[in-house]
This record gives sequence, structure tokens and C-alpha cells, in this order.
Amino acid sequence: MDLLELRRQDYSLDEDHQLLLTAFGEFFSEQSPTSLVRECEPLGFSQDLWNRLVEMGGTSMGLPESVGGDGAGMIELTLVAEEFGRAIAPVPYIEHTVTARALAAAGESTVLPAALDGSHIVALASFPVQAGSPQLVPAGAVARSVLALVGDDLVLFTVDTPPAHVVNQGSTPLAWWDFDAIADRAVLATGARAHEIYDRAHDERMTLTAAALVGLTEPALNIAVEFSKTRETMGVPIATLQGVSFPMTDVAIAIAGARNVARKAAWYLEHAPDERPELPAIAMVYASQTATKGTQVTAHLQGGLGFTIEADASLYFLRSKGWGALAGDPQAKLIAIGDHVLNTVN
Amino acid sequence: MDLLELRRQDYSLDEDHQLLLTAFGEFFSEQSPTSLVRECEPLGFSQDLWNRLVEMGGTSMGLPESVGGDGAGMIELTLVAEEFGRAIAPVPYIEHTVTARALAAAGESTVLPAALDGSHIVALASFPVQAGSPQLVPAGAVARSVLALVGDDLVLFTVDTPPAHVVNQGSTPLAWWDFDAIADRAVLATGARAHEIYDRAHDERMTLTAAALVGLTEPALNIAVEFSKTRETMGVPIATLQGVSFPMTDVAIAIAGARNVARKAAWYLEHAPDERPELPAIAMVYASQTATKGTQVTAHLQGGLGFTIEADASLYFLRSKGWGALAGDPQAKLIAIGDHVLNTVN
Amino acid sequence: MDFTLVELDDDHRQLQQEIRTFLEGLFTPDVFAEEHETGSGYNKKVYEELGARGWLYPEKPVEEGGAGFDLVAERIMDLELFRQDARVMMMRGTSSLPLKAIRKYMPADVADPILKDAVEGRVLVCLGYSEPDGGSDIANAKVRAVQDGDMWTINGSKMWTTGAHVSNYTFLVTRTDPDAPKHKGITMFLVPLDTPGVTIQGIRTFSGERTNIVYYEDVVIHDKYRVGGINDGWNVLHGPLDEEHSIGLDMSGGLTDLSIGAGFCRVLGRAINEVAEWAHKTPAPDGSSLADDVQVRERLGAAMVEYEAGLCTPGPMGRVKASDALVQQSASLIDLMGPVGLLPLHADGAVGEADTEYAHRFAQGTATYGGTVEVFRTIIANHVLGLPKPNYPGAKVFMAGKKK
Amino acid sequence: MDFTLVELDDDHRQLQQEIRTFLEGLFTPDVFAEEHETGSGYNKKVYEELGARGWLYPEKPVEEGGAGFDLVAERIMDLELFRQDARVMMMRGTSSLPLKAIRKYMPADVADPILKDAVEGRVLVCLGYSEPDGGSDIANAKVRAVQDGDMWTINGSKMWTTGAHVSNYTFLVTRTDPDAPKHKGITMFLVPLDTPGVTIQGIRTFSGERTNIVYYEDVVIHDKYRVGGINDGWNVLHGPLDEEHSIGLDMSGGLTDLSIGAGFCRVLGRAINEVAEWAHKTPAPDGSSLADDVQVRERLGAAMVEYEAGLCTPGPMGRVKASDALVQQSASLIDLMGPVGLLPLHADGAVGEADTEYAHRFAQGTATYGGTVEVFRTIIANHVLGLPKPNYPGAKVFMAGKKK
Repeated sequence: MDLLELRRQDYSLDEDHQLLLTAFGEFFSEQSPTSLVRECEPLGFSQDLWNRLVEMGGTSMGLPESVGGDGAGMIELTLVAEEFGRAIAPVPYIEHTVTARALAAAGESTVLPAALDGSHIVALASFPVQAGSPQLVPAGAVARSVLALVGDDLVLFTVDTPPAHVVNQGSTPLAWWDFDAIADRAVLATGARAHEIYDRAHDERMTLTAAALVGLTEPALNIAVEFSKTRETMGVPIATLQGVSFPMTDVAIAIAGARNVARKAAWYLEHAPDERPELPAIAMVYASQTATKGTQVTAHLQGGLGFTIEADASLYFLRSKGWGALAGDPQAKLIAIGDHVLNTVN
Repeated sequence: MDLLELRRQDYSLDEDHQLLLTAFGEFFSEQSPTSLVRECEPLGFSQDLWNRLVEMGGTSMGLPESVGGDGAGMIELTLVAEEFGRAIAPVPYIEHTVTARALAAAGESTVLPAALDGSHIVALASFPVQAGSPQLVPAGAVARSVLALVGDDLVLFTVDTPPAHVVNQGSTPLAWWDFDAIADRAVLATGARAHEIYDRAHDERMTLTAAALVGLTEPALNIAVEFSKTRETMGVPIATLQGVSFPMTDVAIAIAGARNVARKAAWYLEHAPDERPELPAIAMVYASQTATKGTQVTAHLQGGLGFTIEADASLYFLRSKGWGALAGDPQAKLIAIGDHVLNTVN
Repeated sequence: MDFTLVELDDDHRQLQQEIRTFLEGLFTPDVFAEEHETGSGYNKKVYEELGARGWLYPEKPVEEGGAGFDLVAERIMDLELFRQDARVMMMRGTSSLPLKAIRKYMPADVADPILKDAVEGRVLVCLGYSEPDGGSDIANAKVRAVQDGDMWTINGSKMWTTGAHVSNYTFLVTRTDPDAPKHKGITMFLVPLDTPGVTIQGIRTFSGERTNIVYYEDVVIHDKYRVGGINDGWNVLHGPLDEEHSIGLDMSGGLTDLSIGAGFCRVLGRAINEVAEWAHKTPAPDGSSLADDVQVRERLGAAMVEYEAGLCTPGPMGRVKASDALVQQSASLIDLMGPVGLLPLHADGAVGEADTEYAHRFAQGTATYGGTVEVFRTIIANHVLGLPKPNYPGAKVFMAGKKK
Repeated sequence: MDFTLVELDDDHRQLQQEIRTFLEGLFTPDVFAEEHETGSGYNKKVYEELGARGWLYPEKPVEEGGAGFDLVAERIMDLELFRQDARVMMMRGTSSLPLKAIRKYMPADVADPILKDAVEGRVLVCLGYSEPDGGSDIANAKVRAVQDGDMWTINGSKMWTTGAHVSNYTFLVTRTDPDAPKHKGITMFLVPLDTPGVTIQGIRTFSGERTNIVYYEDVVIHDKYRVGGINDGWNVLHGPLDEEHSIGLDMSGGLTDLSIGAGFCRVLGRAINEVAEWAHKTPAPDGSSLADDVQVRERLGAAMVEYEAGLCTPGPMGRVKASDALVQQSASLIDLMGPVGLLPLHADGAVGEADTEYAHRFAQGTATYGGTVEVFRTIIANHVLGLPKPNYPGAKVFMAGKKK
């Protein structure tokens, strides 16, 4: 990599971004309290919250104006994803957003209008379709259409009724999709263009998921911080013990960095997608590590309490993997990152 | 793996082992103080200490009685290696021992007598010989013969004068061996038998190196422990801060475990070599991690002091990698360990 | 050193077969289903049938209701129970601690029937140690016991009383002298849980276990249920606690685990095996087996290193190491599997017995149960490394008590 | 947010070319050889020639001896210096801290000539902060300064006075009132290092740097060398310290580093590039390139994640993160390379510039310089997370001082 590049490294948010963050932060914190999150277990979907998100523009904002969307870019979507994650909101915001954007990119027009108004939820297959191998699809239990790669074709599979939900650690609407059995399939693109759209959707999903994982780690850390200030041992608040404060500090450090990495990945996807193609994967890996560690620290710091289902800490802990492993192994992405490094010095 | 195997798990040392440990512990601590270690930098070899080790039986003990050795097994050699490591002694104990044992296994008799009395140092090539690619050989700057695999042949290369020493982070007698240019070569075994002897020598080297790395980490930790008891901050010994005591505790935990893993690997090599073929690699990986972390903790805990060449902490730190990376990437061994796991469930 | 396979003589081989056959009949699908449902770590039929044979605590002499097992037989039993399901046997381990104190400190006429019933699987004793804001600091107990003649009145509440809802007694830490230094004002009781005023409220953990908060509201018990001297509870507690925290010098010739962390390692071992089997059966995108994937092999190798490290680390150190290993590697194995790694037992398409998914949830508790890893790190720092103890405002008395 | 390439206007492009050409002529092999030999972080010719052009502190206005560079020009200079060798420029960074205090607190007739010489590269100022048993606790200074009329007599010793042997002055923390609370009895001086009684003893670090112990034995200096008020040293120190510890809010539009950890990341970045180049050139046992090896690719990927994380983490957090990243990843990259990774610069067969071997040794110091990572973690715990401060016996006064 070029260590001498004369580039700006400005991570600050402008006023519009700040307003967006505030608006969606308020929306999600008001509309998706942890009580709602619990009520929606194990499916992990609230139709009512989804409707409100649609009203808020959550399904149209990321689509181009040419198809009736609001033309927001990856930076804006990443900010929303962070707030979505903070509220661990039971709606398929990420899957729907990146898939609908891929449909728009592919010129799809049958499903897209209903995706735009949220009435038809769409999702993205994580792995290339292999005959005889059904796939667990994130949001697949609430989605009517799933976008997948079949060989060199980009195919949209549509069903009347989504397949049955599969209970899972993260309480998300996972479902097995048996693509072989679905007749309603539209080829949206083929060859290089198919791969390009699909890869882009994956990069967007990694970036938004990274932001969401950062978002969910922060309230988890806050639980630990507040608990540590009040719980005493040996006559002192446990927060004054470095064995307690340093792990929390390391989580705070990881959150601060992972947030910036995710936003930076979003900026490059938006403005210079060919310059740093490895950033979405870096963002995803680091955010996954951050969420894994961060939610463990919180669960553990509360002692037995953090281990009970009554404690909100458990909601975040179970989603650290429950969200982070949805699209496959985060660590597997290291190879592609390494390839990029190797390419830049070749 | 079989989790229900009814096996003893007795890590205790019998009286003979205890005596051996004490004898070599005293030998190395008396004969190889850190002042000697420093004097011998950068080569990392003391002819005088080597002679004393020979007198002590260090070069004959591990050879079969049939060739004039003392017939000690891997457990005894591993105990000696731990004490050798504790003293970071500037002698090629490990390379010479495992190579001489391989020579004996191959029925070599030209060089072996002089290897047994220590007058002819032998070493082991870490990688298969490739034409046109000289190799950095551990102890190669003091060894007259190097055992290597050339295709399916086990070959002993001998020179009159070892090649020039290459300065290196661990101050060990590393040297480049250009095998292509060496005429004096004896094929000791071919085919499966060649690989068997070579692989066994590697396993023994990993096991002894693991023990040596455990050995070197312990005095490093002791430096940290003693320092932390006397250095104060804010009016308390820094040892009372968990940010200081917990890292040291984790190093102590790692040492205790890594020591047992190395000894267990030695037991299996000795008594049931086909049962747990992955143990030498496990021992090596865990000991390398232990030494890396342990010597970092010590160097760091002493603040600026631990970062100076005057501080003994630096001797251990520089050898954590300087010994640990001699035979290639420890982490690369994970693949073979994983293969073993996969084989046992197949 | 000795890692040989234990060569069984005819008696032991016969016993092994007998145990295996018996347990296979005993651990029916109903047993697993009940445990999955309740998370109690207990099954009435299993305990009573084992108890009836002297196999619940088979290491005890026959005259105490055991089976007089030697170390080899005991190990056989442990492994065979693990083969079935260790979870159901959890309350056996919990009860075993207070039974020792009951034998030592209670008069024979009170103790003997309880001990007999316990060994025969009809009585369980749970631990009334922790309190709602107590953390790991047992000496800080606030549950109050006040004497009036032959009777004591108990008020307060206890947290994490695992098994209270299936137990007959709780081994209770109470405060009997609030003015004394904290470890000198403690008295232990064996409180019958059917005494009026006891309320048990269940709490579920995200690993599926059940534990309880137990409320004591004017609970009146007879002095005969006192265990040990008045205000001498710290010493009574010490026995079981010492055992739990013991350095674990192995006097068994390698027939016992090096630490309680070995149990955590077995949970990790099951997950490793499960992932390995899954990798063999799962096609990679290019049609090869995932078992040929370098990353899969490497990650399994890394998990195996930590498994072995956990198993080989002795005593309290092993307890910390094995917990760390399980926490980290279970997360890594879930990552490796991707979405199918998130499916629990009985979910459509779950891998194997979903041991990996379970391990990831179970792991978190291992860092807390029976004293947090931080408590153990502190013990190791002080007792193994000889580091000075911090001078916390509330520490002096507690530590003085421990040293004694 | 803005990560665009800076589009240079004609002036900036010309300046960039001018700087690059000039530096290429300035950084001769002699310069590198001297630095390798001495580890001083300083070269007389380099500093004086940069100073003569106003390019040593080019951001300063021309009338102060700088070149009036704007942010873009300053960034150009930093990158071009990094392209040559950042190590030689180390003393520039060290000196820049006390220069601010000299300007603010010393009378112009004393300060101005010093500042002029410093900016022109003829004078260096080193930091006399730490003491032999002081750790990171500067307020605990024991070096004694006693006033007698217009003169002060100084006694004691300072540790880690990097650059003392090439500097003209040391910015010295002294104890002037031993009876006052510790932060209220400190006075700062600018001590000319050629004053009789000053002895400088070199210490080499294993990263090849040189630092010093400086002994002060009845060193007598004039009161004009006092910096700021008597016993007001804590406030004088505060300025430079605050800067060093600052949260680092970026007001530069992304033209400055997010934290001083960015410098550590560059060292890691060089190692990553070196390993990548080495992998391309190195055959695997099967004849393919190591660049095709899955583990090599994965490990480079892991290093890259940490590099990026270090670079993106702001302020004091970034300082901690980047140090951790460098410590861990440099060790991992050495492992990856195996024995050739152990060869330092100029060793026969060393890889590239041996940036990886160097990174591993250099990394350890980054966890200590300018306050250990533990000090920074404590600051973050208190100021970012709002955690209460521990009540150490010696803490109150110090913390009270800090809060002020």
C-alpha cells in the first residue's frame, strides 16, 4: 500500500449527517425499546416497526431518485445502520436496503416499487446457489424475494409466502431457502455485470453490518459502565479496579476505531469504490471482533446477572454472533484483504 | 478426538526426573549466567560452556546406549531443554541433540562418534532443500554437518568450516547453508524411512524448543514480578494494580500450561508416538505464544528500563522470537494440527 | 508422568459394561427433554436410581451409601456419565460440597438421615451463598439470622441459588453478628426449603440453565439446623470453599482432572469434533469438502491448541485458562460455521447436537460460576506469584480471615 | 467526511517537487549510517540545512524562522520526510514541546535567541521529566532546585532524557518546595547542558535508539532560566502535556493524523509491505509463490485490519490501539517470515530494509514513550467512560492537580 499518499483523512460529520444521525437515533430509541426487541423474539421482526420505518423513509432513502427513492448514499445509510444496531431493531433494514439497491442497479422494475414502499421485503443470499444445497438466508423468513448468484447469473427468486423461520441464537428471521424448488426466478444480469452487482451488494452489506455491530456494542458497553460504577467489592466500586476498567476501556477504544473504519469504508464505496476495495471486509472483521469482545465484557462484568435472559446484556451478547455470523465467517474475509495487500505491492 | 478415552493424565515427575531437573538447573544457572549470555553475543555460542555441557553428558545422554550414549528419552531431554532455556544458554543443545538422535536412528556412524563427544556439532535444516535456495540453518554457524531432506533422500551435508555467522535478533549461530555447493554429502536413508526420521527429528525439535521457550519465559516473568513489588505509583506498589498483576498472572498461567503440554508431547513421543502426532506442534505453538506474550509483558512492565539493552528483560524478549521463529512459522503448524482433528473424526 | 490407557482388569471391564448398559437405559429421551425444558441440572428418576445402587456418590464406602469405587471405577463412572449428559448431573456436584460440612459439623442424629437420603438420591442441598449485590464476596453476607432460644429467624434474600427449586435444603450463609468484623459474624445453617417464609423465584440463563433468587421472610428454624458454631461460619465455609479453590495437587495417579476447567474443555472438545464432522460433510463453493479448506483446518488447529492448553493447566490456573479458551474458541467456531452455527438443538437444519451453538452460550457462565476469573486471577497473583494485596477499604478484614 | 486525494495547485505541486529534490540531496547514505550508529534521532547537517530554509518548523510564520506553510504544505513536508526517514527527525518533535513553553513563559530577551536558534536547527531542547524510580508520574519529581539570590542550585538525576547528548538545553522538572502537595512544589527550568555539574550517560534501547540518564550535581544556573513562576511548574508543564495527551479533535480538514498512533501504524505499514513483497519473491516448497499461500494471505489480511484500526482510532485511544496493533502484528509478521524475519538491516540476506525486524523491536517502546498505555487507559477510563478514580494513597493530590 502507498503509505505516502496525500489524502485527507477527515472523519468528521457535517451538519446534515449529524441531523440524520439524530433523527434516526431518536426514531429507533423511541420505536424500538428493548421491550419490543424481547416481544419480537424469536422471529426478530415487528411489522409495526417496519411500517414506521417505511414512513420514516427507511426503505426509500437509499434508492436512486430515478426510481422514486431519495438518493441517499452509503455514508447516510451507514449512519442509519449504526442507530439501527444500537436499538437492535427487529427489522431487516440492512438486507432489504442493500438488496433493493442491487435491484435498482440491475434495472429491475417488477419487485422494486414494492420494495421501495416496504410492502415486499427483499434479501440477499450469502453464498452462490449450489444445486441440492438449500441456504440459510438472513431475513429469509420475512422476505418474498431473494437475490442470488447462480453461476454467472444474478437471479431474483420470488415466493408467495416466505419459508418457515428457523430459531437461531440472534433471533433474526433466518430461513432455509431451497432455490431449486422456486419457479419464479428472474435473471437480472449475467457475466461480469452480475458479479459486479452482487459483489457490490455484499460490500454494502458488510459495511452496514459493521456499522450495526458498532451500534449494538455501544449500549452494551454503557450497561457495563453504569453497573461498574454502582457495584462494590471490598468497599470500592468495581469500576476503580483496572481488571474491570481496562477491559471496558479497550472496548471503548475498539468502538471508536470500528465506527470510523465503517464510515470510511462507506465513504470509499460511495466516492472511490475502486481505491480501497478491501475496506468493507476490514470494517466487517474489526466490527465483528469489537462486538464479540464488547458484549462478552458486558455480560461477564455483571457477573451472574449478565448471564440471565432478563438482563439486557444478553440481548446484545446473543446478537454479537447472531448478526455477525449471518453472512458467513468474518475471518474468512482476511484472505481477500491479504490479496489486496499483495496486489498493491506487486 | 475421543473425549471419553480412559487414560491417565499424570503430569507429575518421579524422583529421577526431579534430580535431573535439579542437576541441569544448577549446571546452567551456574555455568550460564546472563553475563556469559551477553559476552557471547552476537554469535550466541560459548565453546567453553559447550565443553562443560559435554562433560556433563549433555551430548551423549540422548543417544542410544548401542552407540555409546546414555539412552535417555524425550522426557529427560525435555526437562534439560527447559533448564537450558531458563538460562538462555549460548550452546546449540536442541539442534545438536535432535540431529544426533536422527543420525543414530539412520545408522550413521562416520560423524556420530564425534557428535556424541561434542567435537562435531550437527544441526537440522528446517526446510526441504531446494536447488538455488540457500537456507538459514539454526546453529549453522557452528555446525560442521547439517541433516536435510533432498527430495525423498535424507542427506547429511558436511563442511570443514561452518559458513559465516549471520547477525540476528536472537543472537543465535544462524548461518546460510548453500547446499548446492557442498560436495561432502552422505545419503542416510531414502523414501518413507527418510521422511520418518526427518519428521521425527522435527517433532523432537518442536518439543524441545517448546520446553526451552517455557524455560526462558519463567525468569522473564520473575523479573517483572520482582520489579512490580518495588516500583510504586500513586503511593502503592504497581503489583497491587490489576492492570499490572493480571497480565503477569496470565503469563504464569500460560507458563504452567505450556510446560505441561511440552512434557506431555515428550511423553507421547517417547511412549506412544502414533497416538497424538499433533502434540509437538501444539506444544510449539502454545509455547511460542507464551514466550511472545510473557517477554513482552516483562519488557513493558519495567517501563523504559525493560526497553534498554542493559536490562536482562531484553535478553529474553529478543529470544522469544529469536528462538521461536528459527524453524519457520509456529502458526503454520496449526494446519497440521487441524488436519489431525479432521482425521480423528473421519 | 503417565498418559497410558488404563488397562482394565476383568472386574473393571465388567463394571464398565454394567455401568454403560445401566446408564443407557436410564438416560431416556424423556430425561434429555426434561432437562432441555427445565435447565435444572437434575432428574428425579436418574438420581434415585443411581442412588439406589450407590452410584450417585460411588466413591463413598458402601456403609455410607456409596459403592466403594476405587479411582479407576470412579473415572469409569464419570466418563460414562459424560457420555450420556453431564448437565443432568450438575446438582450432584453442587450438593457434594455442603454434604462434607454437614458430616463434619452437625450432630450425627441430624446429619445421618440427611446424608443417607442425599447419597441415595432423595435429598439435594443447594448453596445459599451469593446475595443480590454481593458479587463474589461471600463474607459480605447480609441475610440476617437472629436467635431466640432454640429457634432462629432468618430474613433476607439470596441470589444464584441454583437448584433451590429441586432441593430440600439450602446451605445458607447468614449474618449473626452485624457488629463483628465481617468474617467473624457469619453462621451457617442448613435450611429446609419447605419452611414457611421461603419463596423461590426462577431465573433462566441464556445457556438454558435455571437458577433462583430465594427470599427468606421471617423464616423460623430450629437451632439443630445450625452447621458449626455461632459466628464460626467462615471456618465451616472454608472446607468446601478451599476444595473449590484448591490448587489441585494430583494424588490420583492421573485419574482425576487437573482442574475443574477440564469440564469446560470437554464442552469445547465436543464443539471441535462437531465442526470437524460438519466440515467433512459440507461442500465448499468449488465442490470440494470444507475439510480441505486451509482456513478451516487452521482454525480447528487453533481451537485444538487452546483445548489442550486448557486441559494441561493445573488447579485454579486451569480453571481460568479453560474458561478463557472456551469463551474465545466457541466464538471463533461459530464464526467459522457461519449462519448454521447459530442454530440451536432441534432447529431445522442444526448441525449435529448443536454443541458449538451451545458452547458459545455456556462459555460465558464458566467465567463466573464458583468465583469469577478475576477472583481466581487475584488468588493466583497473591498465592502463586506472591504479589502484595491491594489495600482496599473493605479488604483488610476479609483477607485477614482468608489467611487464617 | 472526506478522504479525497488532495489536489495540489501549481504552487503546492512545485513546492512538493522542490522539497522532494532537496531532501533527496540532504538524506545521503552518510545520514542513515550515522543514525544507525548513534540512534540519536538527530543529524546536525540535516537540521541546520532544513532550519536555514525555514523548513525545520515550516508551519511557523516566516518572521519566526518558519516558512509559513499552510496545512497542505505541512502535510507534504511530513510525508516527504517520512519517505526519507522519520527516525532522524525525532528530536525535532521532542524539541517542539518545550519551545511553546519557552515562548509563553520566558522573558523575550532570553526566549527569542533560543527560539531563533531552535527554529534554525542550531539548538535542541530535550525533556528532563522522568526520574529513575518515577514511572510515568511526573508530579513526583525529586530533582531538587534551591534558590540563592539570583541563582539556583540543582541536584538529582533524570532518566530517559532522550537527546540530552545532542541538545543544548533540557526542559527540567524540579522540586522547589518539598513540603507542598506534590504538584504545587514544582518549578520548570531551561538548563543549559554545558553547565558544570551536568553529566550525561548514554543508554541504548534494543530498538537501536539512544537515550540518557542525566546527573545534576550542584548545577548552578541563573534565575533567568526559570520557565514560569516558582512552584508553578505544573501549569507550565500542562501546556505541552495537554497537547501530548490531547483528544485530538481534528480541525485540519483531515490533513493531520488522527492520533500520534498513526506514526506507529506507518511502521507497521512498512512491515506489511515488506512481507508482501517478500512473499511475492519467495518460492513455497512446492515451487509456487508464497504470495499464493492461504496462510500468508490471511495473516497479511489480519495485519492490515489492525493497521487500519490503528489509523482510524482517534486521539489517546488511537495511541493505545496503534501501539497494541504494532506490538502484536510485528510479532506475527516475524513468525510468518520465519528465520529470515530475524535478520536486521545490513545482515547477509536480510529482507528489504528489514522493516519487519525493526518494527518488532521498535514496537515495544511505543507502549511506554510519552506515558504508558496503562496511563492512557486510565485517562480514557476516567475522562471518556467517566469511571470513578481509584482512591490510591498518593493519588488525591496528583489527581486534584490534574483536574484543575
